[in-house]
Amino acid sequence: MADGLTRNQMAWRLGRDIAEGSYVNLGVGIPLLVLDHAPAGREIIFHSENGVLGMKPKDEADGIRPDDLTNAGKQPVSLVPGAAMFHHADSFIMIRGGHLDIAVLGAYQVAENGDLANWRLSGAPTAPAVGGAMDLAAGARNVWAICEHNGRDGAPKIVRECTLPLTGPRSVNRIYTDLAIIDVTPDGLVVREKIEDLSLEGLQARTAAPLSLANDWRPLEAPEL
Amino acid sequence: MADGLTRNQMAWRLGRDIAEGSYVNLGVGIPLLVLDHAPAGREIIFHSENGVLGMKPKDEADGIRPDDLTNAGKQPVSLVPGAAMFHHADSFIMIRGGHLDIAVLGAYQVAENGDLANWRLSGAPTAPAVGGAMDLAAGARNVWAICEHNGRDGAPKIVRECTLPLTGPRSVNRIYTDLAIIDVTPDGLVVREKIEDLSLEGLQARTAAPLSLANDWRPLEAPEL
Amino acid sequence: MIDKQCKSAAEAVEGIEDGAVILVGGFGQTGEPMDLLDAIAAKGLKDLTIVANGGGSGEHGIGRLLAGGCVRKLVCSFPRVPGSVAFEELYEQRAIELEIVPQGTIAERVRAGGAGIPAFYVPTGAGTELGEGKEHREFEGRAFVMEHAIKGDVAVIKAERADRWGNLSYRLSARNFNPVMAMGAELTIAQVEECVPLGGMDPETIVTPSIFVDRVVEIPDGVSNG
Amino acid sequence: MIDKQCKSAAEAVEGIEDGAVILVGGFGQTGEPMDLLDAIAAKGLKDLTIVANGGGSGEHGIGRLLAGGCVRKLVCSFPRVPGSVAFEELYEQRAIELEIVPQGTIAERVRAGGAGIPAFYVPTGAGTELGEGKEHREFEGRAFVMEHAIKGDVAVIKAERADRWGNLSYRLSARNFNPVMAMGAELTIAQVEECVPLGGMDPETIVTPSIFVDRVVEIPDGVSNG
Repeated sequence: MADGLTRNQMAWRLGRDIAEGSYVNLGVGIPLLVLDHAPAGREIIFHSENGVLGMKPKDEADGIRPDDLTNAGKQPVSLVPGAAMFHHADSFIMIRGGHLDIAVLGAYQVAENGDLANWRLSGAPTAPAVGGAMDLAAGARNVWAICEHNGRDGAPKIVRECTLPLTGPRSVNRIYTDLAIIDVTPDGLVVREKIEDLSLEGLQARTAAPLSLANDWRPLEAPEL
Repeated sequence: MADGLTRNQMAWRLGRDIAEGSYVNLGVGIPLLVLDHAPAGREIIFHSENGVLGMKPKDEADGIRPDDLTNAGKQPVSLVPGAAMFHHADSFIMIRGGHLDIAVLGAYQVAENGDLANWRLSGAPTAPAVGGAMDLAAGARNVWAICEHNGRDGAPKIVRECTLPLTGPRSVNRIYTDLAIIDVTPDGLVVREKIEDLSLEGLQARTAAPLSLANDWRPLEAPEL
Repeated sequence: MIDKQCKSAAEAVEGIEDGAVILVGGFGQTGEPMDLLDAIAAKGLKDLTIVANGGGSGEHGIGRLLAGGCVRKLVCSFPRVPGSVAFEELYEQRAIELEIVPQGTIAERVRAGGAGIPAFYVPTGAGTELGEGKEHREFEGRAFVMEHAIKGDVAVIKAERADRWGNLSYRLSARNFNPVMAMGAELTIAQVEECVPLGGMDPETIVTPSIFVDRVVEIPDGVSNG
Repeated sequence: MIDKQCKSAAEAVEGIEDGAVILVGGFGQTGEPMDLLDAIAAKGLKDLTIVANGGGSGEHGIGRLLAGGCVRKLVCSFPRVPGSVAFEELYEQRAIELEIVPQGTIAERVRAGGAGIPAFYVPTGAGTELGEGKEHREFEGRAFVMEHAIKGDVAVIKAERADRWGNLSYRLSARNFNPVMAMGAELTIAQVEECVPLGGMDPETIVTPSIFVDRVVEIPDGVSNG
């Protein structure tokens, strides 16, 4: 089986696709790794739903008490010059009102029509917990899902129809996995990049929805991290 | 005919009834005179819908350019210690959400059930203009109307039913005029104060809705201003 | 490098088209983005819808747009003030469409447009002329009116200070409608009295975060470059 | 003289009754008003409804209210975090009612409660489990869910600084839900790290104006007087 990207490499690769000047929210889990691997020298403004615009990885020298400034995963962060603070209702104006260019979200399942399931495992005995996932799925201009191509049991996360409870219908535009970058289009799932030594057939075998390969597809690559 | 209060005296008298700690909006016209005649030494917090909490009459020594800080009538004002600034949507949270203790509004007509008409004269050729009057009538905990008891033509402003377009139904709790202070109650209009040498019959003759006199009524008085 | 700063009011208003819905900040002349509005008037646009608190006064700003015949419809709470000559002439001639909206409802409709909320209910206007023809609904025995979001193609606003990302702060009651309008449009353009270097504004006291702002032009008070 | 300052957390929470709906600020432990919540727990109240982003963690704050059996219902977006032991035990025993609300919808429902808006429409949750059973409506071809205002009997919040009128400012992301909860209740109580003399706060940078605040208690960080 072809070696895929690590989580850090997936986050690094996604970061290359964020245009300068973009306003981007990062969900908890793999998405938050994008903050650590954002392209140097490119101005990207990261939003956190708890009232932060312009966060960067924690710089211990910033003199801010760790509890006073966190990301959505409650981990300490720092601010870039140009950052702004606001309250939760204003933060979700940004999210729900379509002001974010991109929301990067983790995924349990993504369907070929862009349906996203990332908040609840059916039949789990633990209490459900949604956080801001549904607001982001419904509100951001672009939703990029980032997840391993297959679960630990090998089950494909990219499916014809989600069997898990939805976070939002027709939300996802693009999927970043350890094996491929896949666009959700009106004509179905289109592979933009894939691990070079994995054939389309090999990728298809690990995917539960039909894929087509873009004519201008490129190899999915990332440096050692 | 008994001499009534002047506009300044009406505003002064109304000010005596505002409890310390009250949050009070003043409409344009006579209501804004309350700011000039507020009781000295009593902390009352005046709200202006254009984003000001804690205004006081313009103090030329405050160093603020007159255009940078105005009341709802676009006249320059100053700030008291403890003042706060905010935008229009937040300002109307205060109004619509029932956070204001009192809105003092001018009136063309007040009906015995508290209906208020103060924004438009029927048949006027000029364009209608409502401002924040309907928000205040609908949202403040108490609406106090302040107006001359009769129009220039002698027509009573306190009526059984408003003939002018309504600003808000059942809005007004209390009416301050040059002749009397009248509560709007479930049992009808109750005169709390009246010009001492005007009989109830005399007052009734100038009023188009039935009045009753409170047992503990007092003379309506104000100093020379 | 992100740089939302434009060199002139004329450059800042490039691309606005006939028929645009334009949200305008200000309350009276306080906080009204005069230079941007004059630059829009200078383009000779037609059929604009202006959403603002008032109908302008004098020969600049909304007054100039109205006098220039640029405006098909005015959505506001208070069109008549001393000096609103342009509006009054158009109104008398029935040459302008007027939608009167209570002041708080304008603010909330624009905020809703910016917040992804298509409609909401308010008590304001229920039982009055301005509620007539609108959908009503009772909650807990009280009548409410359904109001729809207003979305602008463009917002033109005035602020005191900006950085090159478009973070904004305001001065005293010149704040008024400006931060609200900033949230409600596809393209938000701010004229500011002073641009400061990035990092020169305290993150805690920025009123309009940069995400709501697309273009900034520095026009010190009393200096028009429109 | 207006003075909203209380001498202790216990004094600040006087009068709260069994069955109260309590809005709580904070996101994780950042900005959570621990001392006020501990003081409420110490009263041994019953049947409270708590509206907050999360279900608390550890032995203070919401965690203590839950562990103390004070809470009948929790309205939140994210009840499970590391350390949310009290909540998880109650949930497993079916000893607590749970209403999961998307984070932005909680904020907006509470704001609406404070703003005199009984209901509004959002796209959030449409086509999902959390939208089921709610009234739906289409606007411009898209499905929206009607959400109702949440009104609190009490809000307990944390701020950095206050004056005796109750004006508040916050520190960095400890702002979060606090200004929103402050607007949504009949009785709003703030614990603050520092009280300053009236006039000691810049009117331009006050985040929560005093009109939304009823009681203030100064509790420097790390000093509990609950």
